[in-house]
Amino acid sequence: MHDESGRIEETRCLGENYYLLKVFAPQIAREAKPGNFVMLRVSPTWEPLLRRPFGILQSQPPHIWLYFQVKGRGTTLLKDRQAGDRLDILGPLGNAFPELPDQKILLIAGGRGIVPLFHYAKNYAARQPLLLLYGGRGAADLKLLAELDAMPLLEKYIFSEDGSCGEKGPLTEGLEKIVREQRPQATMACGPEAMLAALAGMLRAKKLDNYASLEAVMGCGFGVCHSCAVAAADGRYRKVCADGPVFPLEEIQWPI
Amino acid sequence: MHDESGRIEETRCLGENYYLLKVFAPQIAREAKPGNFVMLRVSPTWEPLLRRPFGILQSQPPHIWLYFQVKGRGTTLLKDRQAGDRLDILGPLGNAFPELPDQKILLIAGGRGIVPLFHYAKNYAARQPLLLLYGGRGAADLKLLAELDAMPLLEKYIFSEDGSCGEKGPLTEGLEKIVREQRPQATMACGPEAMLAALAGMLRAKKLDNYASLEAVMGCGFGVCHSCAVAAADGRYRKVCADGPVFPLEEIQWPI
Amino acid sequence: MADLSVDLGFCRLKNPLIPASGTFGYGEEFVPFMDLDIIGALVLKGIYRNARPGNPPPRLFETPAGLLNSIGLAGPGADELQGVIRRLSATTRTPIIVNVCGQDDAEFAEVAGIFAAMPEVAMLELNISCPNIKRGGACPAQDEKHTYRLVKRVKENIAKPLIVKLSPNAADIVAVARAAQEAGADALSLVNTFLGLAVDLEKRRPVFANTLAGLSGPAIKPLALRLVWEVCRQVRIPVIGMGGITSGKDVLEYILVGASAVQIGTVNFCEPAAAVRILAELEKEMEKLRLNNLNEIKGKLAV
Amino acid sequence: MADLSVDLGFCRLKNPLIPASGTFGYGEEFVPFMDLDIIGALVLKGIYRNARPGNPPPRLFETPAGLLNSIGLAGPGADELQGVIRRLSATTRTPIIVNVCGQDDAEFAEVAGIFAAMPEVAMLELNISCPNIKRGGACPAQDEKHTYRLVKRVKENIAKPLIVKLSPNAADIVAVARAAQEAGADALSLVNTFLGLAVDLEKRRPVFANTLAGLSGPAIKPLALRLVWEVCRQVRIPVIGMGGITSGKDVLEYILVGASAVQIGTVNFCEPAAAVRILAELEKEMEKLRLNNLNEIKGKLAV
Ligand SMILES: Cc1cc2nc3c(=O)[nH]c(=O)nc-3n(C[C@H](O)[C@H](O)[C@H](O)COP(=O)(O)OP(=O)(O)OC[C@H]3O[C@@H](n4cnc5c(N)ncnc54)[C@H](O)[C@@H]3O)c2cc1C
Ligand SMILES: Cc1cc2nc3c(=O)[nH]c(=O)nc-3n(C[C@H](O)[C@H](O)[C@H](O)COP(=O)(O)OP(=O)(O)OC[C@H]3O[C@@H](n4cnc5c(N)ncnc54)[C@H](O)[C@@H]3O)c2cc1C
Ligand SMILES: Cc1cc2nc3c(=O)[nH]c(=O)nc-3n(C[C@H](O)[C@H](O)[C@H](O)COP(=O)(O)O)c2cc1C
Ligand SMILES: Cc1cc2nc3c(=O)[nH]c(=O)nc-3n(C[C@H](O)[C@H](O)[C@H](O)COP(=O)(O)O)c2cc1C
Ligand code: FES
Ligand code: FES
Repeated sequence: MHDESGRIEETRCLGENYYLLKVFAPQIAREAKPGNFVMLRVSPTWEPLLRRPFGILQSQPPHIWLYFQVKGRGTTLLKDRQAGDRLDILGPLGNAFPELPDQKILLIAGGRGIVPLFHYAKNYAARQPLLLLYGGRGAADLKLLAELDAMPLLEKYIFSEDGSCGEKGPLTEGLEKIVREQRPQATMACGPEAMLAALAGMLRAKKLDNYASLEAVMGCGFGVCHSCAVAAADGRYRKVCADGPVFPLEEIQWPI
Repeated sequence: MHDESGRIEETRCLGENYYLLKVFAPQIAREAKPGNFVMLRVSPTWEPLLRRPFGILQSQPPHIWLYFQVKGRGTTLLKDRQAGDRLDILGPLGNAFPELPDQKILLIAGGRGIVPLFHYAKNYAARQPLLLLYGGRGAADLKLLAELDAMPLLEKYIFSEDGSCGEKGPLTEGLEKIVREQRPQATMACGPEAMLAALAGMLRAKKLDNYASLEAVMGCGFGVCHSCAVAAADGRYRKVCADGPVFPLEEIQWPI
Repeated sequence: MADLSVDLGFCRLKNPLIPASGTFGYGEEFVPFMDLDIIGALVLKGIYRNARPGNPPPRLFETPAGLLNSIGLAGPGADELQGVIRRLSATTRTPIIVNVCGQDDAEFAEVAGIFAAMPEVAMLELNISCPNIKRGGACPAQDEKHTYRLVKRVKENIAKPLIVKLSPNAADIVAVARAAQEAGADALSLVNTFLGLAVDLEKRRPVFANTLAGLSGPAIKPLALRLVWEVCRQVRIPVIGMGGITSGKDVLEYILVGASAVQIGTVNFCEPAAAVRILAELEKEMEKLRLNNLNEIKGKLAV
Repeated sequence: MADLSVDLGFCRLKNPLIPASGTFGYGEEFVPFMDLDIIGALVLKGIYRNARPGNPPPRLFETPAGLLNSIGLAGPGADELQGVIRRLSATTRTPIIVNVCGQDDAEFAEVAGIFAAMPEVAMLELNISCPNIKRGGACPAQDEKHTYRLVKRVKENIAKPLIVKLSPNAADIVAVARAAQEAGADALSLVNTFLGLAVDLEKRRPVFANTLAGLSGPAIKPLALRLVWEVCRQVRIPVIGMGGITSGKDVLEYILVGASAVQIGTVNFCEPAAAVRILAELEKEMEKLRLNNLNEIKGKLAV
C-alpha cells in the first residue's frame, strides 16, 4: 500500500463518457493484482475533498491503466486532467480475485465492471481457460472489445440492452446456457448492483465458486472510516474496501 | 467587461517564482488597456473560492499575456495549469493609466509591478518619450528586462537591492536625479505599498502628474463586495477595483 | 417547459432565484452579465439611515470553500439609495427588495418607513442578523424577545410585506423564527452568515478589526440546509432559504426541505452570471425529475 | 530545531499533533504510512460496552470542502478493544487515548472504568458529543447540567486523566465547557462535528437514515477556531482544539487562540500520511516565525 505521487502519461477518450488513463506509478504497478483498486485525488484542492475509488485495468510496471466513466463532479475533473499532471494515487488497495490456476472460469462484466476482469484476463488468459460474458446498455458501454479480442480468451459472449452490439438483452439472459454448455468451475463478476443481485439468484443452485467485486461509497479506502459497509448474509456488515472489494457471491445479503 | 471562457496557450517559468501565461481570450484582448486587470478562476473547484486579480502584461488580440509571481495557494495552482486548459477570466476590469500622448512620462515599477507599465510601454513607447525606473530585490525580480530592451524606451534605470542587476539599492534612490535631469511631466507607478508610499513622499513637492496602480484583497473585482477599500486622503474609502486600480498618487492616504 | 413561479403568499415571483443582499450591489453592477429581468426578485445591499464607511480593511478572508466577511455595511445612506432605486426600477421589472438595517430599533423602523413608502420597492427584508456591526457578533436575531419587539414595531409602521432575515448564530433559531412570525413577519429568510474567526500568525491578531466575521459560501450549505429545514417545519409563513447555493440542484434541495424561494450570495462574486447558469440548471433538473412546478416538491422531504 | 513538546498539565506530549477519534481507526491501519511514534498521542475510534453494527449505509456524504458522516460508531465492544490496545501499545510508545462512549450515563461510567484500569491507556476522552446516535443529533454535551452530572460520575470512578469532548451544537458551548471543568474534567477537546443535512432529490428523503449527520473537514475550520478561542478564554484547564486542520499553519492558529494541543480528523482520510506532512510544516512554520517553543505563541492572540 503506497500513497504515491504518480503522473498522468496519457488520457484518451473512448467515446461518450469513457476515459482511459495511463499513469506512471511504479510502486503501485509492481504490486497490483486483478481486483485491487486505487484511490485517486482528482484535484489538488480540498474540494472535492475525498479521493475516488477506481479499479485497475491493467498493470505493466512502471505504469497502470485506469478506465472510468464520467459520473459526477470528481470524474468530470479527472477527465479534464492532462498528460504531465501529477496524480496522487493510493494503492493497491483491497483484496484480489482468487487465483485458480487450474480452473475454467467465467468472467461476467457489466459495463465499467469490466475493469478488474480485464486485468484478470490480461494476466491469466494465456495460462488457463477463461470465458467472458460482457454486457452493457449499448455499444458505448462495451468499448474495450477490441483490446479483449487480442487476448487468448476461450470464448466471448457479448450482450447489449439496445442490441447495438452482440446479442440484444441483459447479459443474464446468456448465463444459463453458457454455464450449461461450458461448465465453468468458477464465476467472477463485477457490475451494477442489480446485475450482481440477479447473478446471485441465478447461481445459487449451481455448484460453482462465485465471486463478485462490489462498489460502495468510500471515504478512505483503507479500512478506517467505516463508510463502505455492506450487509452480509450473516446479518453483519463487511467493509468493501478492506474485507473486499471481492467477496464470495454468497457472502453478501442480496439485494444490497 | 466579459466573463470569458479562455484557454491557456502557453505557460512559461521565468526562473524562481515568476511565470508568464499566454491566454486565448479574444473579447478581453480586444478591450484591454494598460492598467486594466482581470480576475482569474485558478481552479474549476470551489476551493479556492475566490478569483485572483492579475494585471495584463500585454494584449495582442486574440491573446493576452499575464505575468505573475507565486505567492500562495492560488498562484501555486495557477502555475501548475497547462497549455490547453480552460481558464475562466473576467475582464477587462478597473480603470487604465491615463493616455497623455504629448508628455514625457516616467514609469516606475517595483518587482511584479512592472506588469501594467510594461503594457503601457508596449502600447505607447513608439509614439512618445517614456522613461522606465525598474527595481526589485534582485535579478530574479527583474526578469522582463530583455523584452523591455526591445522597446523604444527613451531611457531605462535599473536598481536591485542586492546589486545583482543594475545599480545597488532601492529604486527610490534613483528618483531624485532622474526627475531633475530628465524633467518628466508625469509619473506612473506600480509596486509594493511601501514603495508607493515612499514615492508619494518624494514626489509631493514636485509639480508632476503622479499616478499609482494599487493592489488590495479583492472578492469580486467589479465593485459589489466592498472588500477592496483603500483609505483616501479625504478620509473616505475608495474601491480599488472600481474606482481604480489607478489613482492619482495624491488621492490616497499614505501609508495605506 | 416547467413552471418556475413561486408563491410567497403576498406575491408571486416568476422564479425562486433571488440574489442575496450584499452580494449583488445595487443590481446595476450585474447588467453587463445578465438581463436583470430573468431573476425572481433582487435584494439590495443593506441600508442604514446614514452613509457608512464600513469596517477598516481587510474585509474579506477566504476559507476552504467559504468566505469570511466583515464589510460592516459600507455604503450610502437612505436618501441616496432612493435615487438608486428609482434608476434601477426604470431598467428592470424584477421586484426590488430593500435590506433594512439599523443600529437600534428606532433606526430600523425609520429606514423601513422610508422604503415602505416607495412604490418602486416590492418588499422589505429586515436585516436583524448582521454579525459585523457589534463586537462579538451580537445582533437582534440572537434573541427571540428582541426580535419580537423589533419586528412588531417595524411592522406597525408599514404596509409593505416584511421578510425577517434570521441568524444561524442564535441559540435557538426556531424560537426566533416563531417570535418573528408572531410579531407579524410576512416571510422569513435564512441564513445570514455564521460567526467565524481568522487569525494572522505573524501579527498574532485576528485578521479582522472586529475579531469575528461572517462565514458564507459553499462550505456552509449542509449547515444552512439543516436550519432551513428545521424552521420550515415549525412556521406557517413562507421561508426563503439560502446558504452556499451554487447550482440548480442546490435550489431544489432548499425547496424540498420547505423553502418557498432561495437567495444566492457568495457565488455572485465568483461568477457574476451565476444566476443565469443556476436558472438553466434548475430547469434541466426539474425536467430530469419530471416536475411540472415547484409545488410538487416544496416541503416534500420525507423523514 | 524548535521544541514541539506541549504540556497538558497532567502529562507532556512530544508534540501537539493527535489524530482524532474515528478518523484513525485503531492506529494499526496507519502503520503502512507512518511511524506511529512520531505523533504526540492518538485517539482510538469511539467505544461502547458492546459491539455495534453502526448505522445503515450510506454513512458518508461529501460536501464542499467538508464531510457529513453518520457512521453511528460501528465497531467492536470494550472487551475486544482491550486486546487491540495491548497489541498497539506493543508497537508504539505514543500515548493511547480511548474515546469513551455510552448510551446512558451508566454505560459511559462503565466503559470509562474498564479502560481507566488498563496501564496501556494514557488517558480517556469522553465522547459526550456524538451527533449520530440519537435522532435529531441530541447528545449530553448540548446541556450543561447533563454534562456536569455525567462528567462528575465518570470522574469519581477513575484515576486516569479525563478529556471531555464538546459539541459545537450546544446553545452555549462556554457554559458546557465550564460545567465540565467544574465537574472535574482534566482537559477539554473541541469540536466534534456540526449538525448538517443532506437530501436526495430523487428519493425526496434525507441521504442519511438518521436524517441529520455531522459535518467535519476544512469547511468548518473558521467556525471551530472561533469556538475554541471562546472556550479557551473562559476555562482554566487545557483545551485540545480541532476542526478542519490540514496544515502546520492551521495547528499554530489553534495554539495561538489558546489550545494546548490539536487533533486532526478528516484529513487522515484524504491523505493517510497527513500527520507526517503537517508535523514537517509545523516545524518549518515555527522556524519562519522564530518560535523556539509553542508556549511562546500559545494563547497570545491579541484582541
Ligand atoms: C472499489 C471500486 C472500484 C471502482 N472502479 C471503477 C472503475 O474502474 N471505473 C469507473 O468508472 N468507476 C469505478 N468505480 C466507481 C467510481 O468510484 C465512481 O463512479 C466515482 O467515484 C464517482 O465520482 P464522481 O465524483 O464523478 O461522482 P459523484 O459526483 O460523487 O457522484 C455521482 C453519482 O455516482 C454515485 N457514486 C459516487 N461514488 C460512488 C461509488 N463509490 N460507488 C458507486 N456509486 C457512486 C453517487 O451516488 C452519485 O449518484 C469504482 C468504485 C469502487 C468502490
Ligand atoms: C489589481 C491587481 C493586480 C495584480 N496584478 C498582479 C500581477 O500582474 N502579477 C502578480 O503576480 N500579482 C498581481 N497581483 C497580486 C495577486 O493578485 C496576488 O499575488 C494573488 O492574488 C495571490 O494569490 P494566492 O492565492 O497565491 O495567495 P494567497 O494564498 O491568497 O495569499 C498569499 C499572500 O499574498 C497576500 N495577498 C493575497 N491576495 C492579495 C492581493 N490581492 N494583493 C496583495 N496581496 C495579496 C496574502 O495576504 C498572503 O500574504 C495583483 C493584485 C491586484 C489587486
Ligand atoms: C460580502 C457580503 C456582504 C453581505 N452583506 C449583507 C447585507 O448587507 N445584508 C444582509 O442581510 N446580508 C448580507 N450578507 C449575507 C448574505 O446575504 C447571505 O445571507 C449569506 O452570504 C449566505 O448566503 P451565501 O452562502 O449564498 O453567500 C452578506 C454576505 C457577504 C458575503
Ligand atoms: C467518519 C468520522 C467518524 C468519527 N468518529 C468519532 C468518534 O468515534 N468519536 C469522536 O469523539 N469523534 C468522532 N468523530 C469526530 C472527529 O473526531 C472530529 O471531532 C471531527 O471530525 C472534527 O475534526 P476534523 O474537521 O479535523 O475532521 C468522527 C469524525 C468522522 C469524520
Ligand atoms: S472506505 Fe473507509 S473503511 Fe472502507
Ligand atoms: S473587489 Fe469587490 S468591490 Fe472591489
